[in-house]
Amino acid sequence: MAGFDKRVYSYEEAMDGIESGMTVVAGGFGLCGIPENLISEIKRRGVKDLTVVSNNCGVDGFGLGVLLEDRQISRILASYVGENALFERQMLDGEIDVQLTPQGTLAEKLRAGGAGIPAFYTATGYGTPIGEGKEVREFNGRKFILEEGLIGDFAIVKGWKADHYGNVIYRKTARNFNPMAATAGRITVVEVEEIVEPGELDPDQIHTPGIYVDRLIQGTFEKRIEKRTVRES
Amino acid sequence: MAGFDKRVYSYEEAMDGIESGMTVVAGGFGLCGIPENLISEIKRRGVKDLTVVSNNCGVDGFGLGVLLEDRQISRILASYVGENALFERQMLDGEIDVQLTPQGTLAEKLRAGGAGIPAFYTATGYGTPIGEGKEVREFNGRKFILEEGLIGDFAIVKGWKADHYGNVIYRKTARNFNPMAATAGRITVVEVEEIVEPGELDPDQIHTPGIYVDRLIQGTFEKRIEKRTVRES
Amino acid sequence: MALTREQMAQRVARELEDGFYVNLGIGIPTLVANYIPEGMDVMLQSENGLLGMGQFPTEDEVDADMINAGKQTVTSRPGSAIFSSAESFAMIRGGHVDLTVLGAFEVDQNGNIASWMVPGKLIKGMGGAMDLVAGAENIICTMTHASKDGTSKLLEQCTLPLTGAGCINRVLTDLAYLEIENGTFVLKERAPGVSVEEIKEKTAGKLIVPENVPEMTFD
Amino acid sequence: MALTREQMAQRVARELEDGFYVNLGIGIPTLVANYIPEGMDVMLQSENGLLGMGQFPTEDEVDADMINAGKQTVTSRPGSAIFSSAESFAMIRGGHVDLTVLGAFEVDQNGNIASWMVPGKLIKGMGGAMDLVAGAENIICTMTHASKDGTSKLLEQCTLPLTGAGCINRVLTDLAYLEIENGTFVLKERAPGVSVEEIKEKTAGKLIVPENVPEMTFD
Repeated sequence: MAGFDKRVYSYEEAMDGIESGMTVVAGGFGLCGIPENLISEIKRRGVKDLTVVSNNCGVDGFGLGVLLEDRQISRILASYVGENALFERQMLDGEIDVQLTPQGTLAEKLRAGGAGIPAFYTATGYGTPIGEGKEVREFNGRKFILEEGLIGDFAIVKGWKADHYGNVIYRKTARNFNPMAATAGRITVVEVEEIVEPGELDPDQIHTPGIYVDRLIQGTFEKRIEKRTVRES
Repeated sequence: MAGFDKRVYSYEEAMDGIESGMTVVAGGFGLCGIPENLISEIKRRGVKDLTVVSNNCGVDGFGLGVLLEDRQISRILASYVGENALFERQMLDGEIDVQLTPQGTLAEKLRAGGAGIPAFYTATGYGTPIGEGKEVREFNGRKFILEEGLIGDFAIVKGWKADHYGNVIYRKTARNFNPMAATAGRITVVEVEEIVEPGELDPDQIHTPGIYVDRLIQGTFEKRIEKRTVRES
Repeated sequence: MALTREQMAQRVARELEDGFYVNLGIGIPTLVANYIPEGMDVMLQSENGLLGMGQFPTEDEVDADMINAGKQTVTSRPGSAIFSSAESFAMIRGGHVDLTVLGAFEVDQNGNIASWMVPGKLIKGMGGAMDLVAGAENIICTMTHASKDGTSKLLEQCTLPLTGAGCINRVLTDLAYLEIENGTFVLKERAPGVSVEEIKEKTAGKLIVPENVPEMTFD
Repeated sequence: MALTREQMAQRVARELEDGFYVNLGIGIPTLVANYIPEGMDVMLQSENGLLGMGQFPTEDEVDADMINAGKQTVTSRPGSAIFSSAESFAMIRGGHVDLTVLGAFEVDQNGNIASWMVPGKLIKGMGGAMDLVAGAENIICTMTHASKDGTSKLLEQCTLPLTGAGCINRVLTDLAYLEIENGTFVLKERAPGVSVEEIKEKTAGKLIVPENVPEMTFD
């Protein structure tokens, strides 16, 4: 890897250095825009005791759900953890510590972590169980709670297109948490559907500038759909 | 103006409602990407005692500098106010209250204001005159100061292209402070070089979603260059 | 007669205004989209990162990269914008969404809302609900007025863990439309054929009943 | 002989590494771009919102919408990215920039830097300097070692208002390259023909002089 060429050519190389006990930030919302193959590589490696930061935890047998099968996750920050029977059982059995975090607060914690903001105030969660134990402060007559920024040892991200330098573009609502996740990893790994030459992407239209990206890999994706809802044509 | 059609057809209409004593947030960096014509309209209206939030204050006779001629600005938050003799005189004479704010903190104050975050911690300015009187707090062994979010009565923004709905795209480094300014006005007015039909802009490539935009006007721009620096071809 | 789910959605839709950016929660709120008055344009925000949500896709249009906050496949309308979840909640938290409609388990006379958790039952998470109630100035709760055994859901004080404190001022139930003002429910409209008496009986929180409580009408 | 501005830039350039994202301040730091070693690729960040700054434009390429943080017209290199100032300072504040080079009026043995304000003189503002020094792990200050009258700028304690506290660990002056460790300057290299004595004399802050202080060499 010379200069700014972030490409790697195997998933093994892409996740090199991940260890048990680490914190992994994952992009995706439901099964949309998830780094499928990076998750599979984490499963293959069998690392344990992971803290996972992700809006959801996949479904049984797909997405982050596959990491539950071998009990690789011991702690998760997420806003919604339904749609996953195995998860529910591990949560009820106390095998997983779940820190439910409002979706917007989760997004902002990652954005703040990546942006060097150690903490911010938000009205979200004030007066609810989420606000318990957190500092409350009034601004302009309204109450807010203090939430801290967050970064992970690894961030795993799914993009659509990228150039060698790791400038990434996302496609449609598969963007979701991916841009913030990309900023919030000590090592950020991005998998994309297509890698193009530097200069092919319009500089005005980059969603994640390459400075955030450490490794880049081109993969193929199943893109499973969680709730296929259609209308009559 | 029906539905989501944000277009107005005169600068008078664009700045309707601006009054003396208001706070105006302006996009632009130096003379690049500044809402030239919206500024001219503020000058034409002769409103006074404005608080201006902008990275810079234009130059003599152009950009926000024109508002100095009739002493329309009484207070300014900016990171850099050189390049402007009239400004310097008014500042030294105490006619303008200048609150110097680090550039990144200024950008983040606007982003926070628009995003409903009343305050955030940053290391920028800790231990300097900027940190004086501000709350200091330690996170992970490092010291940070508390900075508050900011919104204005009006935000004036310069975009490149927009659709009727106010979805805006910026061009090159004329983007700068404009996207944050757009989120941080009670009334946000955007002037652009071209207005296109809804559907013509790629939804994945919108820089400022129309929800932030109240009024939209198509204008022509001088785009004065502050420091023309060229190499031999 | 208590309102049907469709009638509830229809009544909520009357609170829409032309040019409103609206976030509709799962369930009855979603149905509101079917009752947008003709000639009125409303833009739907989906908190995963879409402004300008369209219809469900046809079989041919289905795209795994295009879903709504309920994880259903969707389309976008012309003039839509797509963005990150951080940007989406910046809009929500920053008060840029004009109206939010969401369901609830309980609402109380101080505008508190409980909608995400029943202790002892499995907790699936609050998703974006806490951000939505904290961010919008303008929220309508839709819910049944009382549970099947007659227990009121419009309370003096919520019994379930809150989703947000002091943030609700409009409630549409199957029996009535109410507003919350100064620590009390105010009965504004009643469902066709539902008596003020029944509403009083099924409202545990403090309730002001004006002299004249019009009946809702539906075509 | 004290280093010329060009030699200072040349020496700083030796701190670059292949694949570094670098922010160069105005003045001598800007010149560093001219000395990037062959075969090495460095990406320049401009804090107004550009990653991958290119050369100055030719007369034909001049574009009012394309400037750097010094407000000069610039170009971008292939593979550049353009973004908002909030995003730009997210990069900076978040520590994603590998190296920042900037000028200073004074630096002290505790890593404090003063570079933006001389009381009594007109204050033009700090621009992005406070964010840059607070955000980068890796900063090199370039400055003359002493003022023309011989007053040291490497102090026990800065006398001018600070730009940042405890954030500098490398200083390149026209006389020497020094590092700051545990509250003291450590002399690492001296300019060709400049004696350790002269450096000692012109350094007001605590200075450790190792046994062997190599002379810089220039082609």
